[in-house]
Amino acid sequence: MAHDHTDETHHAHIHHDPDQPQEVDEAQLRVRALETILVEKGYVDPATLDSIIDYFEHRVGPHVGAKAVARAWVDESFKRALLEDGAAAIQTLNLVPRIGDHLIVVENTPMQHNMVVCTLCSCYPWDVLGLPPTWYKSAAYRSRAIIDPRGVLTDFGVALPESTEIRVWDSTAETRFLVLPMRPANTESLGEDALAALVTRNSMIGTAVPVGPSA
Amino acid sequence: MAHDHTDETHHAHIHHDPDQPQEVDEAQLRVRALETILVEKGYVDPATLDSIIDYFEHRVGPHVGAKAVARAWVDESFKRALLEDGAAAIQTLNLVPRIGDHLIVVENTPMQHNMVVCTLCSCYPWDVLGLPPTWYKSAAYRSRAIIDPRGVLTDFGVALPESTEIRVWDSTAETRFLVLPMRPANTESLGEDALAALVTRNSMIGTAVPVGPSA
Amino acid sequence: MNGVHDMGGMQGFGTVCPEENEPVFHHVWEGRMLALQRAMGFTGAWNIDASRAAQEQLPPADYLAASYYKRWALGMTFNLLRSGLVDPIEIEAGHAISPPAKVARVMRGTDVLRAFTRGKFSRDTGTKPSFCVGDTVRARRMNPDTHTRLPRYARGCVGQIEAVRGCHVLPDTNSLGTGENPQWLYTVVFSGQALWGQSADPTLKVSIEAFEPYLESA
Amino acid sequence: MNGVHDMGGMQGFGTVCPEENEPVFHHVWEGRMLALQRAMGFTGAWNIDASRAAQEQLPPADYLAASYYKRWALGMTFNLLRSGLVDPIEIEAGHAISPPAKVARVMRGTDVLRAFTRGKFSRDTGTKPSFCVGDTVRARRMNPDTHTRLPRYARGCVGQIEAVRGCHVLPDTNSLGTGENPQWLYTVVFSGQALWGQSADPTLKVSIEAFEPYLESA
Repeated sequence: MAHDHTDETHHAHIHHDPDQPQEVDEAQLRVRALETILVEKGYVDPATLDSIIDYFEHRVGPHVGAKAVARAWVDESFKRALLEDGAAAIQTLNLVPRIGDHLIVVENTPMQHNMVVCTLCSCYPWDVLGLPPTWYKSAAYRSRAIIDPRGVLTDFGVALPESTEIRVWDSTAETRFLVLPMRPANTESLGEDALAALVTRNSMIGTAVPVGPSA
Repeated sequence: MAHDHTDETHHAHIHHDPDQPQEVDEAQLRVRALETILVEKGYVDPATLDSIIDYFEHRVGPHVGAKAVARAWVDESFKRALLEDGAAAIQTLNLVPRIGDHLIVVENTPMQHNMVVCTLCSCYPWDVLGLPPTWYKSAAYRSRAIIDPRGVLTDFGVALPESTEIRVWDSTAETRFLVLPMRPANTESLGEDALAALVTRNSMIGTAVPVGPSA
Repeated sequence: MNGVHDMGGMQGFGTVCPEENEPVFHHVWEGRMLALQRAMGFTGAWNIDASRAAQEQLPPADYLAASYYKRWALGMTFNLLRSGLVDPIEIEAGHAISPPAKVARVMRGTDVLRAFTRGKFSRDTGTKPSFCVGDTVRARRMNPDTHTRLPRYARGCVGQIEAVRGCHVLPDTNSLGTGENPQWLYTVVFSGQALWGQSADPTLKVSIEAFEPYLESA
Repeated sequence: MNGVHDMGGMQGFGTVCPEENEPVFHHVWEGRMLALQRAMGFTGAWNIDASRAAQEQLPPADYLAASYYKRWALGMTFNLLRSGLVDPIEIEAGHAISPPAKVARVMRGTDVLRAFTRGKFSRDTGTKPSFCVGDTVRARRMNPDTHTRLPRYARGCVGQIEAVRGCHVLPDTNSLGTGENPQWLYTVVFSGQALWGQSADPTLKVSIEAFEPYLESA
């Protein structure tokens, strides 16, 4: 019942789509008022707000994690360092000013697939992946990832072998998790940049698997 | 923090007061539409709907339970029968057509105070108490009664001795519970009807204690 | 189903607000809704467990935002559509469009008093209960995504059988329409500390009404 | 606090809907809100645990109905009022009315890059951890009505210590402003069946990051 009600109850719903115009208008007005007050009070500097937004829109993002993954695929000693201390290893790539402590990199293998969630809020390794996607912050993902991860993977079109162990990491503290996906087949000839292009954000959260070029 | 936010967050709330005009209008239209459809389809008979409403507004109510409690206070053999089989005992009072099975009467004593809740919906012994009050159906009561019953009692202005055991009955099946409160002091001279007048609905749910006349 | 309806032990819903001299209904439509629910229940189109299940599958934000009788209206709409008694287009239009489906019976004025006996849910199965009064049991960790009446707060906790209530219709299957499947029903009592930990009120005891498949020996 | 934010294991929220080529922000105000949060965090007026706690105390229906950044706005409003940095009348008016309170520092353009290092929460306490890798532990049944990071689904369940992460600031006290109170932090792994019962996926393992006060030997 939990999974098949979408159509049948369509007409029974009160609509609370967070993106509906009313919610947007109300939130927009509220945030504008907050900004006005905080700037007038001198607690925040408007030019600094612009810089912060710029940072998240243009500086940090999944390309950081992807670069680290690709390097680990081609450089076994980097991979060992990454698994030993994710923050320190990625720091050496000089991609962002500094990676936060306790970034834990977990490696997918044919025996074990890793997935990351934060059931209590939406903790996310933003220093290596940028801001989390909406689905990561959704109640659907936060609630189901730990009890029905294969169902969640189905929502992403991912079907793992029945024998693969699924390990879900709930980010309940200030440790952060990055999945090191398996290098796809048919990538022997690819260089590091081409490999990095195969590494999607979702594959570093554990809801996707990188796909190589067709043979 | 959970208990003191009412004032401070007043301005931060989106308002979802279920009795706000928008909700009432929407619900009223929906229910009117349902009634129209179901009557037109012939599944329900409008005159019968009126009789049902009349029954709940005028025939059944806490006076039924109160009469049983008062009788138990003055008649020890009735009290034993009530505790043995609540439905059968109340049936003998001929107050309502028939009491549903598995009405379980639980007796307050100086050692134990009983409270009834339904955490999963709002199951209630309506054949002896009528329809449940709004507070009984509220999330606040359903959630807190089993983890913080003394806090809930404080909301009702009831303070029990620290040593009194509090027994909360969660109505998770089709058994129903009625609290038999303790007879208050200074009621030796009162007849059964006068006693019944002291027995409030809340005292039969366990969120109040009957009060006798001042000495 | 682990839904927001299963709210025992949740915190943050604020204080309980009793209303002085509360009327039976606050709005006329509430009484109409109650009557519709009773009248449709009488038709046998769905059972009470399916009624509860329909409310539980409402989107959680809707469940919490709606008033009690509005939830009934939303749940009934779900069951009317699911049972095929009403078409979606009729809900949109607010009146009947297609011919009625067949229902087992329609409540008439003369049925009202009889209909106000609460249903009987105990069944004689000829089986024997597995537990007796005084037995120590553990509420199972079970998390069906369909209707169940074992609240989450009790799962995994150890308590005592206090009463054996007879064999009753099992809501878990009855709500799905897969049978009454009667099971022994027990009152199981837990200490507050078994449920909530060492800092719980030492004078607290909480009981649930638990069907035998919800329990295991402990 | 046992709130709706603690949603691990809940059912009925529907399917997960990934969005192709999702933008960093869907609306301009979302970026402004994020920036305000970062800039106010820099002032030291409240810590990140108090930020989370503020969102958790939103009325549950509001929490579920609000979008992610709207929850941030509501939580920040709560903390601005609570900390006395802003008056209720200013929130109503939408502009400053009373003189500013004092904050420890204001973020300037030159601080931005530095401020984007995620905070360091480990602390050197000179204590020794009570558990080692491989130990069997039980997550305590504890139900504080204030902020905690032990999710409900794990409470009472038995798992194994898989890693010792060092001593970290305890959110339970830090959120209340009663101290960093650093505690040993462990990765504790549970089988799906330990969490969800016998019918759980046998290939599932779930770990939480658990502070020592959340655990007991088992």
